[in-house]
Amino acid sequence: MSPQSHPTTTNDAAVNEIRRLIARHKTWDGLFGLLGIVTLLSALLVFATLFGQMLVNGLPHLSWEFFTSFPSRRAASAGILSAWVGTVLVMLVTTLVAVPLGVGAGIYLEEYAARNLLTDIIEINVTNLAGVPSIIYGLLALGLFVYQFGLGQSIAAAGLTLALLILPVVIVATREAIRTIPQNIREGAYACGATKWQMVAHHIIPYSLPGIMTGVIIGLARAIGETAPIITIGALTFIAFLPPSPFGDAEHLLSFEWLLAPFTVMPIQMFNWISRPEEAFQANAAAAGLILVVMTLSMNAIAIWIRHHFRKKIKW
Amino acid sequence: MSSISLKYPPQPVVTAATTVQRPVKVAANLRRRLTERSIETLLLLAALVSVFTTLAIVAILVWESIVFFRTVPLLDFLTDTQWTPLFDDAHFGIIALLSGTLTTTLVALLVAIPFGTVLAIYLSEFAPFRVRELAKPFLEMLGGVPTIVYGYFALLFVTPLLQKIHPGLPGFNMLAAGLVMGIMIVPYVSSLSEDAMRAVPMNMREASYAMGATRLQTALFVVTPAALSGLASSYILGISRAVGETMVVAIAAGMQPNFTFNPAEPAATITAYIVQVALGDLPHGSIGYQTIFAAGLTLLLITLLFNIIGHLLRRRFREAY
Amino acid sequence: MSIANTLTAKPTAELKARANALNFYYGNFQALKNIDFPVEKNQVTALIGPSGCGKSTFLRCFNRMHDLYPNMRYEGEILLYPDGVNIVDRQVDPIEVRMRISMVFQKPNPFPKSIYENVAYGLRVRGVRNRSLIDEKVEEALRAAALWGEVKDRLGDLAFNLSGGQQQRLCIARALATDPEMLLFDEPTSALDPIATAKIEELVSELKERVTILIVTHNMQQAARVSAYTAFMYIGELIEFDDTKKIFTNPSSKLTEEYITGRFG
Amino acid sequence: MSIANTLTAKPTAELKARANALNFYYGNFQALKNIDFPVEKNQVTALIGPSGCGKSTFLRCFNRMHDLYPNMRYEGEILLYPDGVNIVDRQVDPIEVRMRISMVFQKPNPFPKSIYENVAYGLRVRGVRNRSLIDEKVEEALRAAALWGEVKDRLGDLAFNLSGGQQQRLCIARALATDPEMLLFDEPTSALDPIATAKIEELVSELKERVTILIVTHNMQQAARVSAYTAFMYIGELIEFDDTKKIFTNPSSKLTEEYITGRFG
Amino acid sequence: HPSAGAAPPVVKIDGSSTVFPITEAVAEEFQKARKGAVNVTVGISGTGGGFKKFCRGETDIANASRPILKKEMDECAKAGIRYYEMPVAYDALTVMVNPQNGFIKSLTVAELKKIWEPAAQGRINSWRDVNPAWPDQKLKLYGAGADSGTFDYFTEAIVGKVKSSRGDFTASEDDNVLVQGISGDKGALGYFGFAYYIENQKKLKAVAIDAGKGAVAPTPESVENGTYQPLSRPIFIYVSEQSIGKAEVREFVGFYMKSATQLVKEVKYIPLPAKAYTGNLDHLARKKLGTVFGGRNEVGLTIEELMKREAQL
Ligand SMILES: Nc1ncnc2c1ncn2[C@@H]1O[C@H](COP(=O)(O)OP(=O)(O)OP(=O)(O)O)[C@@H](O)[C@H]1O
Ligand SMILES: Nc1ncnc2c1ncn2[C@@H]1O[C@H](COP(=O)(O)OP(=O)(O)OP(=O)(O)O)[C@@H](O)[C@H]1O
Ligand SMILES: [Mg+2]
Ligand SMILES: [Mg+2]
Repeated sequence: MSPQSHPTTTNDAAVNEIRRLIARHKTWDGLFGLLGIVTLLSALLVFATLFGQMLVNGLPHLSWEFFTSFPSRRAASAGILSAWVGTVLVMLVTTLVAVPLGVGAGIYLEEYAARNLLTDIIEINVTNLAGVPSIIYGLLALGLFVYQFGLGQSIAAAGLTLALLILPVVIVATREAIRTIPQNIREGAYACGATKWQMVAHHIIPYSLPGIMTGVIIGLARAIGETAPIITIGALTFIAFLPPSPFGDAEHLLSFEWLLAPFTVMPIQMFNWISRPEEAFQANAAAAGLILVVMTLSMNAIAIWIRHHFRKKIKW
Repeated sequence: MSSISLKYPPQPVVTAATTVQRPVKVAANLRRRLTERSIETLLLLAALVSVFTTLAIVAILVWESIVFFRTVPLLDFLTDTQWTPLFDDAHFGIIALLSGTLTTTLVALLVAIPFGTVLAIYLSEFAPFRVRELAKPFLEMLGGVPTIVYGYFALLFVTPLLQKIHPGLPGFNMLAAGLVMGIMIVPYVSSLSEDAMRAVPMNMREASYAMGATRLQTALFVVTPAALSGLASSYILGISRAVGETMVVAIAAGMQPNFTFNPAEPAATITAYIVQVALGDLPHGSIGYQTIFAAGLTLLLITLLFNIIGHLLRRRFREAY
Repeated sequence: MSIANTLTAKPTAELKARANALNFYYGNFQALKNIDFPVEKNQVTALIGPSGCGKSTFLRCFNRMHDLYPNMRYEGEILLYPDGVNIVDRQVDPIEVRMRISMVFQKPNPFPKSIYENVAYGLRVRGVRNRSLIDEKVEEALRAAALWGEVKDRLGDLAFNLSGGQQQRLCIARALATDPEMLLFDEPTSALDPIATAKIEELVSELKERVTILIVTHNMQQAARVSAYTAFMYIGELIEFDDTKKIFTNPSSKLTEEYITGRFG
Repeated sequence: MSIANTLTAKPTAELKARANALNFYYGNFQALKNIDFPVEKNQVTALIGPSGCGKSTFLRCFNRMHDLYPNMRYEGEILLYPDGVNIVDRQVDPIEVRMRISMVFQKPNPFPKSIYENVAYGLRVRGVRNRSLIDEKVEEALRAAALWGEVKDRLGDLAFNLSGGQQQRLCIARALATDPEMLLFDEPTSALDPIATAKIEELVSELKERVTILIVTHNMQQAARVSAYTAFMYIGELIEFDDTKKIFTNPSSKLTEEYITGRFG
Repeated sequence: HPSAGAAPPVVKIDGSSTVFPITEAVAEEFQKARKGAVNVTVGISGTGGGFKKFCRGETDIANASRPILKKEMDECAKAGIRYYEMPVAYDALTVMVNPQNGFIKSLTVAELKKIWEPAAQGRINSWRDVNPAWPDQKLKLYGAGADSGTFDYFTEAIVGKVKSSRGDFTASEDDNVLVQGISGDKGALGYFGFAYYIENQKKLKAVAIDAGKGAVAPTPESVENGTYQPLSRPIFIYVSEQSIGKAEVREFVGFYMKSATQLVKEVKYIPLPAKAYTGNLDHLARKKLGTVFGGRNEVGLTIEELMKREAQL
């Protein structure tokens, strides 16, 4: 059979009309696409400016000594040893507290909670806590951890404060990770005779782990740059010694003395230097800021990598 | 309906083996239930930590504010237009701080909402796969930069830039602070909005494209309305962040309680005031110091209000499709 | 595998479309293999075959739905008459194709808008502003989709409040409102109950008067009831194309026969 | 609607389970209406009916899957023999029921773990630690599911790397590993290709030697091929239950006949 | 270095950020001198925050940019904390204008008062409003946060009443932020610590202050010899009596007073006359407990007067 292509004039006219219409619509499409690209590029530009400035000011001051020296009144010999050690230890406490609490809460809300008033309250609470200004956490921690619990101005108090601060982030990340697990996996486990907790422990937790880790790291990246609440509970600004090592002597393999030790952290060190009169300290501050930004950025990058990597591996 | 005739005994003889098994099983079931119960309780406790945290925050703020409100009548607090609690001639008009908070938030939202939404639409509906995969993490990193860094960016970079355009602009102003805050919030808004838009089922998009719609038409007529609740809650999160942001305004907006809605003027926000006083030389327990709790309580109530609205919006529109 | 593929229609039959040596790839996976396929004007043509054989893939080539996703590739041609344009040609704008060929999906997918706005959507997309014209077209489309009586008093209601069958008819009305030349159905009744199914089948038979119809179904009896021609596909190939009656009573291919008689699928 | 429901099996036949006046509610919606239904031991019983008639709902009562969701209510009883326990009784622990009755789902749902761990899962849940016992059981189950030959050299591989048909057989192996008394299948082949389907059907026929089988299918020919008894359901009611041969050649109910002959569904 | 087991004793200090650089310098040198046998920590929680911890017995020493106030004295008394008050340096509040401002060389206290008093708000908006001879340049004010000791001191010294100030000025805790503001605003006038001026002389112009005896520019000499008035103020440390019982605290305080003259200079503050430091140690030896201010701020006090006064708890 032969294709009977006898284009009628009416059809042609209609098609031409359609083409004109499409051309007009596509112009708008193109314009919006352009707008999107421009917006994206301006974000890129802002970031480049921000980071470029820090790089120019801070990079010349970075050296090995900067990491291994204690703070000093002389800008040239001042370093961030106590600050970064403090930051690492505080983050350790934060992680150890926020992860079990946040993951537990996330699991409860997704897998256990019935739809009732209590769940609603918890849920509103979590979103609400995410919006509570960090300075208010500082006020809370001062009253609760420092005085009520008698933790003083210690690593433990700071770690707990920041743990509360990032708890909503961990909870939300956990819930989102859990939600991506298809229901048929749960049913498969139950059909094998698993109890609820077995199902959760064998399936929900392992499969949502990448998502949870992502959330935790993003939370920590936020906590690491927090200044206000830590100042409120009384982080120190000059401290030229390190907390006791967590690895104790022969008798006690692990020592927990460091938990109650005084400390300082990176943003406070940076803040202190920024507000010093001497010009030379400004360069120190820029260097510390640069390290802080690199720290948060690399944490974010790790989180993104984890998400990307595992998303590719597990496809439901 | 006729009942079914059966050729089988409804209850076949119960064998000995099964009767023996029962008590053992009962014990096992009981143990299992107990473990399950205790685990559930533990998890519930973990979930309740957030509630306890809020309660503790409220308790501390209210407790400390009581001292304050014993001296300052609530009416003055709400109606006075001056905030000079630390001055000899003390005024306690929270409005002066609220106006600053509101103005910076508004400026920030004027940046964050359009830019965030455009970015979200672009990334979810327009961008090639590659661009989206690269842009999203990049934007998230932009949201991860410590806020002090943004504060100095506003003061040392944005303000001078604005002064070139408008020479009369003071060195501290809400405009620069708000703009930078807006930039800071863009990633939150765009990321959450994009998630919401991507959650719109593909079949909805296919239906639109099948009608001959262009990308923009599909995005504006179908995807955006369907994702509205998600967009709204991302905006509300943006508002909460703007209202609660401390360092940027503290550094760049000029710590001057000022009852004005003109973004070109310096002003103080609630958060900026709290950090300022929390670190200052005031004797603790004095009325001046207690103001930060009253201000904090106000701030908490505002964010609470927005968050509840956000929650209701989400609930109201959830799973419209 | 030998392909029995003859269009045994009357010699006067006019073609609406024709696929020539059509290949389609999802990335590296070839989902359609060298398909030759005629669509007669103002007739219902049915596509049957086991799950995953490529029915939907083929159908979606007709309105370039695949263009929405990355890494997809067409080869060969689908000519649309009377003008004989190759609608899978890269040069041809998919939007133009979609404006001429509408589609109804497996799961009813109304927009979260009012009933009225759902039907009017295609017109709005085309930039029609004239309210009374839209009113008229909406009513006409809803009548054609046998839904007018049920919804005329609540055109402002959200489409989600309709039953599944009504939603599907709404989607048909939406597709009809813009006077398409061809209508594609992808298992339009598989999510519906028997009564709704019967209604839609009836509708399909009526609609062929005004529009050429291509329908995918896994219900062989449905194909037998509504279509004039039936094509049987298997793993990306077109195994047999013939008069529906012939396919169901005396298929040429062994595979077709096995499928028809339920040996697999 | 008159129910023709006679189990015309040999008088010696033994029952494995029996539903008596079973009702089931999703909230206020009654999805099963007064179902009386026998399951003969070591036989395959098929459930057919149009989409949404309640086949899955009924099947899922047998291992209390509905208990996972809120606002669901059972009424009546399903007795499981030989002990005659009412498995839908609130007092009966659903986990106990699920340990005795396994289920295979429509879409293969292997866990994102190794092949070995998927099959071993039921044993792990029961607290079995003995490695060699697990090894043995896993091999036995994989053999019974006709999968051993294909996977024995890559038991450590992720289950996702198997093809759809293999995944479904893996799920069957997983269900078999714990020696269940009954096996429930919910359209186990609807997502599979013809060859995989044939394999699974063969498997079902073999498995009935060791376990009682209840299977939901929308492919009537499949029901005809694999089952000894067939039940036809419609909008929550059991319309007809009988020998498969009888149902497909001489159904008592008009509705059954219409469905069988493809007038709807 | 710290031996395994017993951790070295710690001297805990907290308080004002103004005093911080001095105490930090002393702490650094002290730790070096003791080769790590004693550790010192210094925090910044403001004078108020410092006293709060001090009066709870949590710290050994409080850094203070103003004298202890009545409320804090009561707190300490309630907790049984007794203390020594030791001035350690001068902080000269410096009044600054933009370097492009050509018409201001010096200002009288009266002019400053006219600018800063509460009544000025809304009325004094341009330089001409202060003095008709000056141009109609918009007046932009910068100053210390109302929560700071600097603010208290400046208001008392200039306006005559503590905390009495107009409200429409830009306040900041971070003096660098003020530097930024003043150097960017042609009509700017502001005040903050001397150290920041020294570091930013190119961006700022210091104004000489005329308190009736002729204009005096802020210099280390004019502050030390007492002619830069009324804006030079002493800053303090407060040492707990209980803590002084501990050898390491006593040693630290001794070291502080001995090295102050040099270290204070190094961090750009102005040291007190040498006899003030020995006087502090003398008070310690004579157990002269308490404050000489009676719970109030005072301005224009010379260091000699201060040392001679009776202390009270
Ligand atoms: N997006 C995709 N990417 C890759 N492969 C795909 C994609 N969509 C479909 N396929 C594959 O293409 C083949 C044909 O799929 P198609 O959906 O056309 O089948 P179908 O005949 O419509 O089946 P069904 O009756 O189940 O709808 C299948 O093997 C399927 O796995
Ligand atoms: N979770 C649920 N909540 C409320 N109603 C439900 C739910 N699941 C199923 N139903 C309803 O119960 C009825 C029976 O559903 P069921 O899934 O058992 O049908 P089915 O016979 O298995 O259909 P199919 O062949 O499509 O799988 C349907 O009307 C369905 O809409
Ligand atoms: Mg399909
Ligand atoms: Mg089903």
